Amino acid sequence: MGTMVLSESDLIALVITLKLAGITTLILLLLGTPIAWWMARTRWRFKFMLEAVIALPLVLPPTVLGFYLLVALGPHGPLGGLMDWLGVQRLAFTFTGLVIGSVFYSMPFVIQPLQNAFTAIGNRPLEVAATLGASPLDRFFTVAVPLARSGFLTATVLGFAHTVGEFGVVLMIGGNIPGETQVLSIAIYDHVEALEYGSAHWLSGGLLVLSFLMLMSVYLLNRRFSVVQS
Amino acid sequence: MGTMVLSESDLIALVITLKLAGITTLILLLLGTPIAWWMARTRWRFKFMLEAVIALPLVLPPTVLGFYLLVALGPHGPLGGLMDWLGVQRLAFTFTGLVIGSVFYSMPFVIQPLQNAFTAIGNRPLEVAATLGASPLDRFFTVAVPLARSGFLTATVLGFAHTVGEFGVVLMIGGNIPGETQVLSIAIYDHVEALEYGSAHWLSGGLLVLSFLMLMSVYLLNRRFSVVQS
Amino acid sequence: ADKIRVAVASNFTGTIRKIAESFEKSTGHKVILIFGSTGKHYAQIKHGAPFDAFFAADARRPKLLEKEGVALPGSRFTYAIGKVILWSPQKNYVDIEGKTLEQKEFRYLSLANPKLAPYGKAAQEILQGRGLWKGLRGRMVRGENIGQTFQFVKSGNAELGFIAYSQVKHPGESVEGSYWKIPQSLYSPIEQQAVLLRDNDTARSFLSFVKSDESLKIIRGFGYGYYGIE
Amino acid sequence: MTITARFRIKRKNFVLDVDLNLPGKGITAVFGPSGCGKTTLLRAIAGLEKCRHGFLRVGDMQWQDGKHFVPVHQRSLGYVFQEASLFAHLNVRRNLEYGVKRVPVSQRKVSMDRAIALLGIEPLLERRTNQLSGGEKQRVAIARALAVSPRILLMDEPLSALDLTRKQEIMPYLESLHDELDIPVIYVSHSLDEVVRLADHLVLLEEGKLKAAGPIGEMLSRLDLPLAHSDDAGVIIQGIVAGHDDDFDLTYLDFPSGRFSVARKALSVGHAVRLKVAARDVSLTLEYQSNTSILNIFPATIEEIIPDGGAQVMVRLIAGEIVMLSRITRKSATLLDLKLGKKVYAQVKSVVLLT
Amino acid sequence: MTITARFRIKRKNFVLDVDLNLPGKGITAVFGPSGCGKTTLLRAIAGLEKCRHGFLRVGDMQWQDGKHFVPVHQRSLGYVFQEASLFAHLNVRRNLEYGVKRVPVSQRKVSMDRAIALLGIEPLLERRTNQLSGGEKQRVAIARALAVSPRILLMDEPLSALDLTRKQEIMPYLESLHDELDIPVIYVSHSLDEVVRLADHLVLLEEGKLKAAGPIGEMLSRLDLPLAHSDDAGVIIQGIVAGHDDDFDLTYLDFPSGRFSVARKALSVGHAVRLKVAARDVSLTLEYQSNTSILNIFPATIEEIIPDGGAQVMVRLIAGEIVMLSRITRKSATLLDLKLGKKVYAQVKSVVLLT
Ligand SMILES: Nc1ncnc2c1ncn2[C@@H]1O[C@H](COP(=O)(O)OP(=O)(O)OP(=O)(O)O)[C@@H](O)[C@H]1O
Ligand SMILES: Nc1ncnc2c1ncn2[C@@H]1O[C@H](COP(=O)(O)OP(=O)(O)OP(=O)(O)O)[C@@H](O)[C@H]1O
Ligand SMILES: [Mg+2]
Ligand SMILES: [Mg+2]
Repeated sequence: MGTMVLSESDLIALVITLKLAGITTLILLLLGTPIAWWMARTRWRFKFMLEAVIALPLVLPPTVLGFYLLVALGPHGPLGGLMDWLGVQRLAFTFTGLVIGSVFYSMPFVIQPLQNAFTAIGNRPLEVAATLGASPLDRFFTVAVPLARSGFLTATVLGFAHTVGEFGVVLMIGGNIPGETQVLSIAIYDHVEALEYGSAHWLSGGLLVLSFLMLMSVYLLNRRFSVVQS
Repeated sequence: MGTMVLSESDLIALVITLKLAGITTLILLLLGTPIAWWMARTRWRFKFMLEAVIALPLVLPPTVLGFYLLVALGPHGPLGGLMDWLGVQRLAFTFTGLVIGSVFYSMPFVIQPLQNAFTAIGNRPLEVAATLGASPLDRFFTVAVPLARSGFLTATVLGFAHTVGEFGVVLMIGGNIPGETQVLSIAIYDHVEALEYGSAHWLSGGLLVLSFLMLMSVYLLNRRFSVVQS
Repeated sequence: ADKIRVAVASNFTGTIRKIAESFEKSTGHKVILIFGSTGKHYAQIKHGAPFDAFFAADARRPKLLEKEGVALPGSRFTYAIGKVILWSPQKNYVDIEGKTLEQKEFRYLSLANPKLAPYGKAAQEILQGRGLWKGLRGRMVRGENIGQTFQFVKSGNAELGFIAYSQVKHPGESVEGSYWKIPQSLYSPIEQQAVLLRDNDTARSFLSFVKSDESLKIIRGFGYGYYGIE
Repeated sequence: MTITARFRIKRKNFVLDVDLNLPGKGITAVFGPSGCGKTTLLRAIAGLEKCRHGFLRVGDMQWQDGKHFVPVHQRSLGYVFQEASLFAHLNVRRNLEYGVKRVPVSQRKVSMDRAIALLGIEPLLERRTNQLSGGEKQRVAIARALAVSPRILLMDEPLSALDLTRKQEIMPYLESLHDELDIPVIYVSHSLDEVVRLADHLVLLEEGKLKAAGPIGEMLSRLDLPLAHSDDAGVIIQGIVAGHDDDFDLTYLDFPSGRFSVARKALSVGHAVRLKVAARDVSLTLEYQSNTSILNIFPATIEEIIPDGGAQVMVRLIAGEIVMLSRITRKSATLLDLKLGKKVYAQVKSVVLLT
Repeated sequence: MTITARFRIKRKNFVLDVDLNLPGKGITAVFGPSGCGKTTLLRAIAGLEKCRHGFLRVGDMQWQDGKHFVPVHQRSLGYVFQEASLFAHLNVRRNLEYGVKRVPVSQRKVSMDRAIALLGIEPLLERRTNQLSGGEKQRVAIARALAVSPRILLMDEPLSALDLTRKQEIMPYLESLHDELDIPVIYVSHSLDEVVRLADHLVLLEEGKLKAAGPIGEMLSRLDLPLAHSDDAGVIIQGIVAGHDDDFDLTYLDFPSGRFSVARKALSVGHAVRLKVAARDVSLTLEYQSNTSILNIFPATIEEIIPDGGAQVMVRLIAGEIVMLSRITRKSATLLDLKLGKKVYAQVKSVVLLT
């Protein structure tokens, strides 16, 4: 198990991982926020079905989900076919594909906390903002979003961390191409599988420390700006 | 490939999965609720560190996390050693071990939504309950819990679904022993690996439908009892 | 009747099931098969997994176990020799000499991770032999194991890939698509070895059964080689 | 400029069904028992409560007409909610700024500093909203609504958590709003005292229906309305400042049929004022009495006497051109042998100067 | 039985530092401007606000003494919060039941039905709390606090969102609480009117400090306190019911130095009552005047005259054994040549019967 210095490819994997998690989280927030907002506000009768659908990807093991995504993205799959028809590059084994897979898989971790936070706000602050001349979009950003801060924090942390640790989906549709789609989780996994425990420990340890520092700063920052409930 | 009826072991895996997810969710709620409550109420300066620690298991790829758990629970690991010393059965490759691993891994999905929900309640309802003669425990159950309903719902759904879909940790410390620690996610994975796509499709489809129905009923029920915010 | 637990590399799933079936029929014992990656099985066995025998996908891990005193000395033997083919599900895509590798404008070539899987190592040797290893770097997608490697090709996301002959060869059926059966001389032999982990009669007799002619026929039928037999 | 509002809003146990014509100037009080629909009406005017066939026109602004519906944020209004409604994520200053920032500079007529000073919230500006007392919150909410320089001000019991001193500081400002800004104020209140003090116009609601509406003076002296039987019943008299008495710090107010002396007010001679004369402050004598501490005594003729509970009667008097009400015991009425047409002297113990 | 309370609570810009001795009976009003610490005091008494060296004894119950601190839920109290505070997850009925259920049956003295009837919330019982108007919420909150049959009732501006009619229905009940339940009520209010009507005892707070405390009558007639200069200044007079006049529906109330006639009340002869005589309702004459609608006229002697603003003076009178205040203009005082020791007649236009 001896000590081993991290290889260059491990470092590249780290960079790719952070990039993937960052982009995925961003997209998740951009996509999840309006959905969560709509779900928190709508009185649509069949909302409960949509809620169930959103949580659904979770129940499939990630590798299997990745498998189905792979099939869907392949030339015979619906998405792959569509891509071909549109003349767009196919997504399997590309970074973009990774992002799509991760977004799909981590969606519930972002939507659910946001939806809860938006629901908890209630109508009153939005009504007040309206009487003060704020348009719907304006009051969404200046009232709903700040009041839902803890929801955003949770969504971001869960979304980011889950993407960093994600592995099955990413492995399946990423193809583990070093420098492109090899992320840290796969790199660590590879080390463990190859009995290179030393490298695995180093990588895992580094990842944990890094994540801990990141998470800690996020929570620390959060405390500073937190809305104290009375 | 063709169609294949599900084997007996698949059905057993389903039962084990539901049992695992059920027990894990229960433990998560029992364990997570007091922690979340404490975190929502405390003014402890270093809370942010604990918050970071709780989210930490997420960033490790599940298989790797499982590997470390395995090492810890194994005969040479600290926990395994402790167990041996106590004369208790070792936990690796047992159902109990699975539960421990799943609880550990899904913890943040339960604690975070609960903590948010508890924070959102604020002090006032609890103060009111106190003036009406409710003891701290009483007001926790009769005021905090019902008002945090949506948080509990999210915690339960995320915790349960994530455990059902979990795979890496469970594979590693469970050992995939049919009839004992083989859960559905691994069974599906095995089918996919063995190129038995027919069985894989059937199992995945069944799992999805089942989960969808469960989730849907949960959300439908939720709607009926929901606290309308004004 | 006894019950034994046997850990088997995923790529051998179909074959061992057949063998175990006839073993069970003839002896009345029960064989519980646990599929998984050889790396994981190795880690689990070292940490006390309750397996009686281990069928690895390579020779390295069984040797290690023997050296570490976990496996029973002298029980190790090669139960099958993997054959590598270059395969594409498309007809007439791969020519019988593998010139396709130089000639075709494929986007992705799938192979198993050379670090983890012997089939990957073999693929690496073949490509290196033809001086293609460096040039194809960005076009190679790597499966964590041979099963995944196959799925990359099968789903059409990679046009062709180095897979195990056993994955497309089913007893009594002709192989779909087009392939190049690679001469054994181009790569070091993929010895899949088995060891006994616990000394008991049933396990011993199962290992003997695997060496029997009846089993041999099954193994060959699935496209594996055997010592001295092409 | 007037306000025309027609709403029909159905709830499970309640229907608001009103058709109103309110003056587009001054303060209109909406008055009625708890649950009669005051808040609902205000919300409908603000556009927070939608109703399909409503109609709303505020001056030259058509805010609602059938399908045409101007969304809340495009209506230039200030709204003070009945319950504390400060933004929890902003401190006091930023709560105030929230509205101001959204008003084009050219339309800012009330400066934020002015609103802050008026409501005495200067020391609270950097506080979080959960560190305010009930009354402090209410003051911040009023300042926030004022600071957007609205074209109409909707206030739902804005002064309920304020003490009298504070109320008396704010009220004149509200009164002056229509002089300075010329904006109508619709004001919900439970306190008839407050209403009488503030309002020019009164809307009486009962179970979601309009019971009566009209100028405050008229409404208070209408014996068919419950107001005339309340403790605060009385009349409003228009007068002008006739002069001041420097020795005794008094101000003389002339009205068509006489002169009132009141505690000195800083008003210039000729200024038009409104006085409220409460029925309970008016006693009657048969002869003119000197040697009394009451300064304001007017000859009057009895016009109407109606019972007001078992023990009391309400006497409607004509003093010259104006109407006054006097609430006395039935016993006194009998002892004094009061009847229609009889000449009496109305002794007014105290009056309230409204503007 | 008395209530002894000593608290020192520090906040960033505010310190509450009081040492109180309140009667353990009747209604004690806590009065003071917005932000003076009324809510903080009430919270401290309830145990919601903790302070290290506080002391609190309510009758025979020692609730706080140094380290000894009885937690809120073990204090038998009813608390009406200043802001709506109904449980959002329970409907109205279940909000009421929440408290009742936690009271041992043997200690239930106020039935829930009674509280419901009193506050007129019968039709609201099955409603969700977000379907209530402001006043309805407040009524439910009061009913909920009453229904726990507390040993002390703490009310933070409970009537602020209620209309006069409703107030007048609830007040007598609150008044009767000490007859029936013998529990002290501590009552925060901004409305001096309400305070005067309700309270037996008054605590005046100013910037977190006790300014004065004492029986209401004494406090109102103390010319050194701001109360005496408010519109509601006056005196409280103890009397007993002497008889009824069936013809005129009047009740006669005797007090040590005379007799008041008031609108008939359903009180038996001999019943003790309290009357409030407001300073603004008392006019002075030099001679006894007949032929006036004022029934209550008493000879009195001037004891003190102090200025009350530039235009008015407050005259303190002794009528027999009792003190009265009269607010008149300085001009009248001069015209009538009022000075200490002069005999005058106090004409009381109206009185308020408190109990
Ligand atoms: N959480 C807090 N942090 C800091 N200061 C506070 C907090 N809550 C209240 N205060 C301040 O303490 C003082 C007393 O507040 P309190 O609520 O007791 O006033 P109050 O007399 O009830 O006023 P009101 O009549 O307006 O309700 C006020 O100056 C207020 O600004
Ligand atoms: N969301 C709702 N759903 C159903 N009924 C409601 C709802 N909100 C209010 N009501 C009812 O509508 C009626 C009018 O309510 P509104 O709030 O307009 O009364 P209000 O005149 O403002 O009373 P208050 O003086 O008590 O504030 C009340 O009977 C109330 O119970
Ligand atoms: Mg209202
Ligand atoms: Mg207060």
